[in-house]
This record gives sequence, C-alpha cells and structure tokens, in this order.
Amino acid sequence: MADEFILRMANITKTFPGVVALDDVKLDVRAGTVHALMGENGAGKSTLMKVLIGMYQKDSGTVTLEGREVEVHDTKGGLNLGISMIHQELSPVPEMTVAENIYLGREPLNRFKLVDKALMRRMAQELFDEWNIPLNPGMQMKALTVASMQLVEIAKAISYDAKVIIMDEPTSAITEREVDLLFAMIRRLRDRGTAIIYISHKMDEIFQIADEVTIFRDGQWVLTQSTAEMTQQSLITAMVGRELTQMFPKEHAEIGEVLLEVKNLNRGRLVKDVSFTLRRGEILGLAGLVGAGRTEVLETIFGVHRAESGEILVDGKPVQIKQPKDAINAGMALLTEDRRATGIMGVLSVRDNMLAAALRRYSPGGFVDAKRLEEAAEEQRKALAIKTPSLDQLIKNLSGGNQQKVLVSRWLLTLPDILMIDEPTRGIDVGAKSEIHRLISTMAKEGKAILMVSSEMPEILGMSDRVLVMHEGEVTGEVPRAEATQDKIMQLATGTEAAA
Amino acid sequence: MSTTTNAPAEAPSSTAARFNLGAFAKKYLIVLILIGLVILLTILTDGAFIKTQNLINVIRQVSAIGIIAAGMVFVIITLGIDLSVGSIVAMSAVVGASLAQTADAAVIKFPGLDVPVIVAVLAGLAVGAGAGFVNGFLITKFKIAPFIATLGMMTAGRGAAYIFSNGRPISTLKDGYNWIGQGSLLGVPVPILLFAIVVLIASVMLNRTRFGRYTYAIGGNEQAARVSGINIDRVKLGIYVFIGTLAGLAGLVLSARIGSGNPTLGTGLELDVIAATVIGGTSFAGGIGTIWGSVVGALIIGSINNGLDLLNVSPFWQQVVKGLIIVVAIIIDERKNR
Amino acid sequence: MSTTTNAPAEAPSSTAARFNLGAFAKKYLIVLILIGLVILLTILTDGAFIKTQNLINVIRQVSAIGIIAAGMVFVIITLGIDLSVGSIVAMSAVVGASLAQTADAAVIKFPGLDVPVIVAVLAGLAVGAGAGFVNGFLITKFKIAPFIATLGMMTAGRGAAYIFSNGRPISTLKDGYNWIGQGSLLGVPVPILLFAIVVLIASVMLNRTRFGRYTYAIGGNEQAARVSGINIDRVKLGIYVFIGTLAGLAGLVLSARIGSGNPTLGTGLELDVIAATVIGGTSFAGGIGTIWGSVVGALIIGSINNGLDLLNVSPFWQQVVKGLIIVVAIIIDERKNR
Amino acid sequence: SSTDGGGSDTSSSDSTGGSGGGDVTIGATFPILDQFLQTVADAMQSKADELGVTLNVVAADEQTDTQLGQVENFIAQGVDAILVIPVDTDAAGPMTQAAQDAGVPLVYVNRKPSDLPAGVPYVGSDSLYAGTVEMQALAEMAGGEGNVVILIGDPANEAAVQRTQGCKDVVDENPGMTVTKEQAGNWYREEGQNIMENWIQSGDDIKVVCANNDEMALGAINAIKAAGISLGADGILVGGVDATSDALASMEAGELSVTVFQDAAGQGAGGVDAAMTLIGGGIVDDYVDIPYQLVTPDNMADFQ
Ligand SMILES: Nc1ncnc2c1ncn2[C@@H]1O[C@H](COP(=O)(O)OP(=O)(O)OP(=O)(O)O)[C@@H](O)[C@H]1O
Ligand SMILES: Nc1ncnc2c1ncn2[C@@H]1O[C@H](COP(=O)(O)OP(=O)(O)OP(=O)(O)O)[C@@H](O)[C@H]1O
Ligand SMILES: [Mg+2]
Ligand SMILES: [Mg+2]
Repeated sequence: MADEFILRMANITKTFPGVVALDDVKLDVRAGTVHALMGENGAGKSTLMKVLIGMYQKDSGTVTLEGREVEVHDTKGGLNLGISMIHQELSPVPEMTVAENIYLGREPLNRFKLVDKALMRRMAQELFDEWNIPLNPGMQMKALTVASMQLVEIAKAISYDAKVIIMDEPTSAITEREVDLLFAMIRRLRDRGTAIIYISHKMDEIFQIADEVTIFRDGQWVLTQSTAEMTQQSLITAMVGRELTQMFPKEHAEIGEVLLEVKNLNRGRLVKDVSFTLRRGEILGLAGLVGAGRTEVLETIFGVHRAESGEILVDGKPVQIKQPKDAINAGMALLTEDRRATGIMGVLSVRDNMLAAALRRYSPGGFVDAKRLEEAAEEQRKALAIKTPSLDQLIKNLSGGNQQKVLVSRWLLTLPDILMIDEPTRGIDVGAKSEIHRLISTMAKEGKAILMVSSEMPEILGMSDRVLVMHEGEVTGEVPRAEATQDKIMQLATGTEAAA
Repeated sequence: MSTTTNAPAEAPSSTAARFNLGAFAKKYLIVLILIGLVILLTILTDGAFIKTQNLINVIRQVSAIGIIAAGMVFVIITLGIDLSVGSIVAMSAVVGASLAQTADAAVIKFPGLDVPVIVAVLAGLAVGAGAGFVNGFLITKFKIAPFIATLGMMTAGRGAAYIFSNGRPISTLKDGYNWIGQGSLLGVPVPILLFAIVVLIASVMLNRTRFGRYTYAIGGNEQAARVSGINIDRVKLGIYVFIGTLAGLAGLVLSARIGSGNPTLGTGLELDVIAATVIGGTSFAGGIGTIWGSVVGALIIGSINNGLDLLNVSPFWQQVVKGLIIVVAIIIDERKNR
Repeated sequence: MSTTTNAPAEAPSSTAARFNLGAFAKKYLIVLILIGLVILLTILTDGAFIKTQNLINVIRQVSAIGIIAAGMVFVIITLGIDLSVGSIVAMSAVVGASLAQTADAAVIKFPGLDVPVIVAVLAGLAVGAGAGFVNGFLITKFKIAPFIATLGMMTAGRGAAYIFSNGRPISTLKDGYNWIGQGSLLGVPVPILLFAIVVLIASVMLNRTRFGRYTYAIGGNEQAARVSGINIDRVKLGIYVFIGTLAGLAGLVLSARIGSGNPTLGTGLELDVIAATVIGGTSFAGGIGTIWGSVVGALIIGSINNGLDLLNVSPFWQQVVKGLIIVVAIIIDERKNR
Repeated sequence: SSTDGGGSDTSSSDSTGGSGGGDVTIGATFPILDQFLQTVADAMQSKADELGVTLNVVAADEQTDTQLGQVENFIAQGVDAILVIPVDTDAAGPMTQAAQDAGVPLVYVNRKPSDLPAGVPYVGSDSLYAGTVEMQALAEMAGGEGNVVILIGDPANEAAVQRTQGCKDVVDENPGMTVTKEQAGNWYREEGQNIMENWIQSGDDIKVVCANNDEMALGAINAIKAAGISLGADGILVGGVDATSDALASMEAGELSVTVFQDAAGQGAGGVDAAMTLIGGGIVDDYVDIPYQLVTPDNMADFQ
C-alpha cells in the first residue's frame, strides 16, 4: 500500500524559540489526488510545507518521496526533487516582467551562457496558452493587479512540472473567475498524476476540489480522511475541537440616521463618481470582483490617497480629509486589505501594534500613560481572545489570524463611529472568522456604521444589511439584504446588468 | 470558546519570560561585551585603564559622540541615516565661538560685538536645528534618500563652516563659553553632565512620549503608521531637527573643550556616531533601538580609542584593531538573535 | 470567458510605453541634466570646458570613480552599501606598486624582487578581491549590516595600507605599470579604456547573465529570490568580491596615474562613488539601477569638479556648490517619479 | 608622575602606565602620520632608543578634541613628559593647561601654538619662511615674471595657510607676477595632478606652480608632462616643500625646480632632547629653531 503514496512525512517536529509549531505530525499524499491541509491559524500548515520544500529545517522526522527518504536543505533542493509551492504571502519581484518572475532561478541561457530573454518570453507565452492564463508575459510585475500577480505565482508553480505542488491559500486574493480557472488547472494536473497539497480556510472550496483532508490542531495531527466521508460540520468540529453553531452570527441592529455620506467621489480609473450613504447600525457590504476598485474607494475616503473630486459628509457636515489622521478625527477607522504592507509593524510588540492609532487618547500632553495603556491593551487581548504569550511578543511571530485580531483592536481602541473593513477575514480560520463576524455585528448593534469590503460571497450575503456592487470603479447597483442573491450580485459585479 | 482556554495557559509563560536569566543575558549582551572589554583593557594596561581619572577621560572624550548618538537612534529606527552630523558640529562650533570671542582675540569675527554667552549657545543650537530642518525638509518634502540628503549637507555644511571662519579657527573665547567644555559642576565635568541630560531626555522622548512611540511605529512599517493617522513627515522632520540640535550642542561642547571654534571639528565623527548606535543594538532594518544601547556603544568606542592609546599601539595598527573590534562586537551581539 | 479581456487590455499599454516620448524623457532625464550641466559650464568657462582635451581629462579623472561605481550599482541594488572601496584602493595601490618598483628606487619595499608587471597587477586585483570577499563573508555568514561590515573594512583597510607602506608612498615604478594610468592605446588613454571595458562587462553581467538577474531579484524581493531557489548568500558574496576587484583595479589605475603607490589614495572616494551611483538612478530602496546611469552620475561629478577648478571657485565654496548640485540633481531626477 | 616597571624596550606593552622601576616614558601625539610626520616620529623613536626611554606615539586623525583627549590620557597614564604636534595651533591652550595643572613637562614640536606661556618650549621651524624661500627661488628662476598658481594643502591647516601666505608675499613683491589660481589639493599627489590638468585646460599661461608640499608638486609635474609642456626655466617651474626622496629624485631628473628641506630628524630629536632636559629639571629655550633649508639642483646632493 505504501507505494501509492507519492509523499510521506512522518514524525515531523519543528520548534521556533518559544513555540512548538509542529509536534510529531504526519502527512501522506497520494499521486493524482488533491489533498487538503486544514487547521486553525497557527496550526502549523505553512510551517510543514516550508519544511517540505526546504525553507525550514525540521528538528526531527522523515520525508519520503516516491519511496525514497529525502533530506531537503534549501528551496533549490526542494525544487530539484520536484516539489513546488505557491506561497501564502505573495512575493513578486516588482521591477521584473511576468516572464522573468516565472523563470526566476532557472532562466534559459543562449550559447554564450547569457539569459535568453526572447526565449523566456516565448516559454511563458506557451505556458499561458496551454493553461488559458490571461496574462502578458512582457508586462512589469508592478503594473499587475493583486489577482494577476497571484495568477503569475500559480503559473510559476505549475511551470516546474513538479510531482507535488503545494498551494498555500492560493485563492485568498482572487475572486470566482480566477478560482474557476485555478480549479480547472488543478483538475488537469490531478488527472496527469500530480499530487496537490491544498491549504485553505474556505470550506466550500475543500468540498469542491479535495479528495482527502488532513487536519492539524495546535501543531498536532488530528485526522486524515476522505472528503466524501465528511460534512462541513464534522470538518469544522475536527478543526476547532468543538461545535461551531452559527457561521454568520448577524444580530438585529436598529438602523439609525445617516452617518456617512459620500458624494461623487473620483480618483483615477478605480473610483468613478462613487456616491452612497451609510447609516448608524448598518452593515453595508461592498461587493465586486477583485480590481473593481473597492479598496480604492475605502482608501480614498480615508485619505490614504487624495481624492480628485467629491464630497464627504459625516453626520451631515462636510469634512476635509487630506490624510488618514483627518479621517480618524472624523470618527472613521480603516482595517486595510494588505495586512503585511499596511497593517502590522512586524518588529514591534503586540502592545505597540494595538496602540498605534489610538495613542493620542493615551498620551495626554504628549506623554504616554503607561498604566492606562497597559490596561487597555490587556482588555483588548481578553475581549478578542488574542493568542499570544504576552503583549511584549513581536507581532510578526503571531499567526495570521491573531495578527488580524490585533489590527482589529487597533481600530476599536480609536472608538470609531464609522468602521471600514477591507477583506476582514481573509486568511482567517473559521473559528476566528466567526468571532470577527460576531464583533462586527456587536458594533453595528452599538450604533456604529460599518462598511465592509469582501470577496467572499457568503460573507457578503450573511453579514450585510445592504450590498453595494462595484464594477471597474463604478457603483453598478445596490441590493437590499432581502433581495441579495449570489447571482444578482455577480451580474452587477461583472457589469452584465445595468444599474438597479 | 476554544481560544479562551489558551489565555490562562499562556499567561505564566509571559511572567516567566520577565525573569528569564537567559533572555536577560541576551538582551544585555552588549553590556557584557563592554564589561569584558573593560576587564581586558584593565589587565593589559596593568590597571591604568580602570583608574578613576582615566574613566572620566573616557566618558568625557565620548560625550560628543554619545550626545549625537542619542539622536541617531531615532534616525536609524525610522530607516534613516544622518551623515551630516560632523559638519553640523563644525558649523555650530564656528558660529558659537564667533559670538563668544573676547575683545582681546587676535582675529575677531564680529569686532565690537559683545553678547552674553547664552546667545552664543543658542546660536550654535539654532544652527544645528536649522541644518537638521533642511535635512528633514529634503527628506520629507522632496523624498530624497536620507543618505543623499545628508551627504549633500555633509559636503556643503563643511564648506559653509570653512567659509564662515575663513578656514581659520576662531579662538580666544570667553570663560563662560569654555566652561561648557572644560568646567565642572559638583565635581562632574560639564560635557559628561550634558551627555547625561541628553540621554535622559532622549530616553524619555523615545519611550514615554507619543513622538517616540511614533518613531518606532514608522520604523516598524511606515505605510501602516500613515494609515494609523501618524503624520510621518512631521515626525521625521522633528527627528532630523532633534539630531541637528544635538549635533549643534556637541559642536558647542567640542569647541568649548578646545577653546576654539575650528571648522575641521567633527570630521569623520558621523562614522563613530553610527558605529556607536549600531553597536548599541539599533537595527538598520528599522523599528528597533534603545538610547541606553547607544550609550554603551559610545563607551565601547571610547574604551577602544583610549585603551589603544594607553597600550601604545601604533597609530596604523590602531585603525586595524578598531575596525576589527567594531565588527567583532557586532558579530557577538548579532548572534544573540539566533 | 470574461478573463480573456484582460490580456489585450494590458498588452497595448506595454507596447505604447516603448514609444512614449514623455516616458523616454523621464527615463533619460539624468542625461538631460548632464547635458544641461555641460552647456552651463561651457558658457561659464568661455568654451574651455568643451575642449576635447578637457573632456578627456574629465573622463580620465572620473574613471576610478566610474569603475567602482559599476560595482556599486550591484551592491546598492541588493540594498547593500560598500564604504570600504576607498581603503581597498589604497591597499591595492601600495601592494601593486610594491611589486612594480624599479631597482633604482630610493626606498625599495621588496629589495631584489623583480617580477613581471602582470604579477603586480594580479596582486593588486587579488588584494581587492580578497578584501571584497571578507566584506561579503561578514555580510552573508555573520549577517552584519553592510554599512557596518564595510565600515570596519574601511577603517582596518586604511590602517593596513599604512602599515604595509610604512606610511610612505611607494615610488619609482616600472614603465609598464605606469602605462596603466598614463599610457594610451589607439589614442585613448588607458584609464578611459579600462573604464569602458568595465562598464561593458558590468552591463552584460547585470542585464544578460543569471548573476545579474539574481541581483535584481534579491533587491526587488529577497523572499521571492529565496523561494525560487536562488542562493542569496552566494550572489551577495559574488557582488562584494566583484566591487572589491573593481576597487583593486581602480587602485592600480590611480597609483599608475600618479606613478606611486600612496596609502592615502582613495580617501573619501566612497562618497563620490555612492553619489555617482545614486545620481545615476540606482535606488536605495533596492531592485532598481543601471550601469549606464552610474556612468552618467560619474560624469556629472567629474564635470562639477573640473568645472569648479576651471572657474577657480575657492576650495570652500567648491564644497558648498558640490553639495548643492548633488542634492539638486537628485531632486530633479526624483520628480520624474511623480 | 609615576614611572613604569617594564624594561626599556621601546614598544613593549608592559612598559605602559605601570609603577616602580626607574625608566622614563614620554608620550607623543601627532595630528596624523603622513610621510613627513612619520619621519619626525621615526627620529623621535631613534633618539628615544638611544637614550633608553620609552616613547608612546599616538595620532589624532587631525581632530583637535581627540588630541586633547590623548594628552589627558597621557597624564592619567602617568607619563614623564609629553610631546605635541598640535592639530590646531589656536586650540593648544587646554592641552597646555592640562599638562601644567598636572605638572607634566610639555614640548610643542613642528607647529607653533599661537599663545604659549613661558616655560613651554617650541621646537620647530617657521612655515611662513618655507613658503617665502620656495617662492623666492621660483621667482628668481622665472625672472620675476609670469602667472603663478598655488596648490594649497588642507586649507584649514596652519602650515598650508602660512606657506601659501609666504608664496603670496613674494609674488606681491614682484610686480611682474600675479597669482591667477589657487586650489586645495589636500596634500595629495592625485588631487594636485587633477587640479593641474584642469588648470592647463583653462587656458591660463602658467609660469610657476608654488605647491605647499612635494606630493602635490609631483602630481602637478605629472600633469604638465602629460600635456607635453616642458618643465623648468623654459617651461613651467614647479616648487614644493619637504624634500622627500621622491621629490629629490624628480629634481635630479630635472623636473622639480625647488623644494624646501624641513629637518624632520632635527625636530624629532630636538623635541625628545628638550623633554629630557625638562624632566631632569633643566631649562630649555622657549623657541628652539630647527631651520628650513632651500634645496635646488645646486645643493640637492647634500640632502639625498
Ligand atoms: N519564523 C517563525 N518564527 C517564530 N514562530 C513562527 C515562525 N513561523 C511560524 N511560527 C509559529 O509557528 C506556528 C505555526 O505557524 P504557521 O504559519 O505554520 O501556521 P498556519 O497553520 O499556516 O496558520 P495560517 O492559517 O494563519 O496561515 C504559529 O504559532 C506561528 O506563530
Ligand atoms: N497599478 C497599480 N500600482 C500600484 N498599486 C496598485 C495598482 N493597481 C492596484 N493597486 C493597489 O493594489 C491594491 C489591490 O488592488 P486590486 O487590483 O485588488 O484593486 P482593489 O481596488 O483592491 O479592488 P477590490 O478591492 O475591488 O478587490 C489596492 O490597494 C490598489 O490601490
Ligand atoms: Mg499559513
Ligand atoms: Mg481590494
């Protein structure tokens, strides 16, 4: 029987200073199957994969590939063994072209041992043609949208002709259409005999694409089972170790007067004449395909970018917002989309990260009140159940979900009236996700106004009182909760239906 | 909720970390390095190094480096660098001295002018603050890399100091002015006193004020800091004005110490200041650094300079040894992060 | 499928960029700045600046800066810096010269030794490569910040050059050696020829070899480079050996040019080299830089130095003007990114 | 002041700062060790060796405050006397003061502090004189006619200022001569060469190069030769200061017209002698002149 497993990892242990990331875990993957690896944030999924490709060195355990025990010392070794990986964190080289990014580390050479750029471009074009990837190999990486960059990463992983392809949350930055494209690729690869290890926090994807599931909890192996034998509920229970009763715990909130009004906002090609209102107690969902300009709208309102024209009224009064500080003073908060680029301050402590935006409140006369600050941070840690050994811990050592919670608390501490959240649960496990949803719901109940961008349809449908849909920088429609369906929203998002 | 079970389980580890000897030793490794160096030099010099007067000399001699390093910590935390501090020292020194000349000086810069010493001091500080402001302005408004903006100031500022003083030292200064560099208060030499005061102020600023916390936030992630409502430009401008003012103070101390405003003062000082700061644990990757660390770094540099002189190491070999010790200190200190 | 609409939409913009005059002007703005400077200096000097012989002088005088700047581009692209190049120049110069002394020199470093000039040249290059290797080793194996590792080498290397030469110039060199700095080939001065060859090689390396692509990748996104299986340490080590070798070559050129291996050679050179590189568009943010840009940067620096001499600007004012021009050139060039 | 307990070996580290024994330690601080000052240091060393005293040499990187620190360190260390070649002749006061307060004999060498109390001797030469005799000889060779350019050392350095002043004074005495250009070459041969190359292109009809030191003069000679202009009376006359071995070789080859010999050995030895006298309780003249000597092709054999 052992032979049918192309990859066997056994008794793998990996520790970081103060953290046992993997505790004697195993993973057996069959050729020609899609094997899902599931678990809460910080369960150790990415760590195991990094051990497999040679980015991390395991403390103990064995890796057997096609029946042979192997040792991988660096990523080059992993690639040489036929293991490639789509990393959880996008890592483009912005100044290089798409083709150069794909063939980085194995550029084709001409007979003078010089890099053959023309050939490289042709190879990339052939790759794109073969897999129906709608990209131009000559474009500079920095000119691409996030979704296109993710496609490049996918194309790159495939281009190695690997026996095992690891996909660590490949769909966290793309929407339905790219997901469909990706799944088509995965099926073709699987049919060719490639083994895919698929990591995701999105339940529906698992049941769509995976043959088998392995679940980790707190660095330990819990179970491996065929997806056919599982239900969504049993999967969640296995992951979080308890029953999770309600996926979208939206409570009823009293919808009050208009708090935020945006009139004819314009900025570049991604914000075109955007107008809408937002009321107290309301959760306004902002839907659209990736690249529709939702992030741009939020960032423009918040003063991250200067608006070219338009008016913003808070409580009926016009406000001038030139920089984020002005927005914060007007009672707004913005939980940004890209946690790494605009969220966490990696080498700073959890405490410092929490208090970055609200420091003014805790520093009368410019001097910080350490005691009050400590109390506030501790309160947030308890309230949001943030998993960290101490408030002194560097945030970069926290799992993604817990980093996100720290960022949420950063904004809660500013006591905002208007909370704008951009993909609030991206890359977050089901448990933490429902906690964040509960939090959003509570805040709405407290009379705050919430503007939520999400690319996850269930989240939009489950949480919003009203859904605003964008397409190419324009608002193409507005759907009340009662009428909101996936089809309706997709039509508006793809621009196939005129504005409602 | 599953997550709540974790909190109590992990709370003790947080307390434990506070009293963890290994962690303590790691954090203060650089202090151990300094102590090791002191012991080594004491043995090698048959005890001459550890004599009180010699130790006072060491501290007095690094006070200028230490004063500026306290500002360099802020600069490097925000991923900046200031190469111009040596030239700012020179500008402040010649301006300060020119306003503090006695009437019987051979060459008088401003004949007939007789202002209180405090005016000379304020002028020197203002020159420093002004130069720092120009640096900060170029960096924040024109988005020039700090290395280049301050390289320009380093070159132009040195030239300005030469022009102002016509290349000649400005000498014969009032006693009140010289006191800043040569006097004592309650038995403590004034430069050491000023060094201590600057360290104290800078520590409070960095750790206990909003300005300091913003400094760390910017170094941790400038984009995130901006979104968090921090006015990046203003904080950075403040930082360069601060280090400029400190360099101005150092210029006053140095010129008062030698009793003459010399336009060559501070040549190459920036490298010692940066070395002291980095030896003290401030990271070029941003977001990390402490004032006390830079004090330790300055003392290490001062001990090396003093010890090598005491040991009669030839000047050429001194350079080699100094280069090696700086690198070795950093290597040892870096390894604590492994 | 709806997705296919993206490809055509994005393709034309890439093609259009190639023939966009505005984009062209932006990209080559720094060349326009150089041309502007040349015109200005020609007018101010009544045409003396533009004379062929003077232009040859300008290029010959910056050839050492330019040769090293070609390596500095690689270093800065990978977010590094090399402060030690000036000291490497001195080490290479004294070693090279010591092996090329004629038998009738007044003070002979190695009496009785008579080796072919090529040995002296190789020794000088080897000294440079070796020093570069030490820099690279400290940076990659001990993870020391490049600023500090090369600061250590700058200090220690200068001391080593003094020790080797006992603080005195090593003079009376063989004609074959002096030819490197003073000779011509087909009417072109050898330093300029070497400069051109280095630029050519460095350009091909940076643009057409894997080594060059990896250099960009490391600077653009080190994480991406690592997961692509690139051996980052090896590339960085290679880069520091490369710039060290170039600094060694520059040391040979400079010593041959003045006919003497002087341990003071190259003092402060690193700042000119870095300024040339950055004026030439290499970014301290990493991932961006070109060789031709650094050539233009070096020519700008050379033109300033030469022009100020021609105009007989006083030495003090020269520094002020030079500092200002560097900053202004960068400001103008940065604005193209707006 | 204490004395050390080690042997009389000059450079052994055990001879520093200890107590006991009967040996004498002298500390010497130099602004920097360039070619000339290295010769002074060597002369001090051989004199010290000869007398069996320990000499501790340090250099101050041209930093006034560093040098003051070194004097303080010497005092703390308990040396018997201190020799100082001051970085900044206007800023010697605090060093003099520190030594006097500690009762340690102090001797200035080579560069004369601007204000010097009685009992603190200066052993050295006069830089103004060096520039003057250099230019006088050049003016004579040029027949009192032509354009003069000056290569200045470090423009903030005392010797550079004085030598430059000497050059200018003599030019002013010759109605047929004018200083058309002056520039700082920072004592370096390379910079002297660059500047001269640029000047040649400026179209100026240069007759005389009055350089503050030989290194820059040799650089200028390289530039002149490369431009195909002849050296000497029928071309450009180049003068320097220091009479280094390279300079004498150049003079022998008929290139360098004039240099001025500064008696480095005499200054070094004189400094140590003065210090020993003071240690022994003797009295030294306030100014011990070690005169400059003009070197021309006629008398250069005496200096080789
Ligand atoms: N380089 C590191 N240094 C210290 N701790 C680390 C490091 N990398 C991971 N960890 C810790 O190891 C544990 C496992 O992290 P890992 O990234 O594997 O989780 P994950 O299952 O991929 O979570 P997510 O779903 O959030 O991506 C976490 O506690 C994390 O904080
Ligand atoms: N060409 C570009 N250059 C720089 N930044 C860009 C560029 N295109 C998009 N971005 C930024 O990248 C981020 C994500 O871009 P994306 O294409 O996902 O658009 P978006 O506005 O986030 O769309 P949505 O939020 O609807 O998914 C946004 O912050 C956007 O401002
Ligand atoms: Mg992960
Ligand atoms: Mg978005």
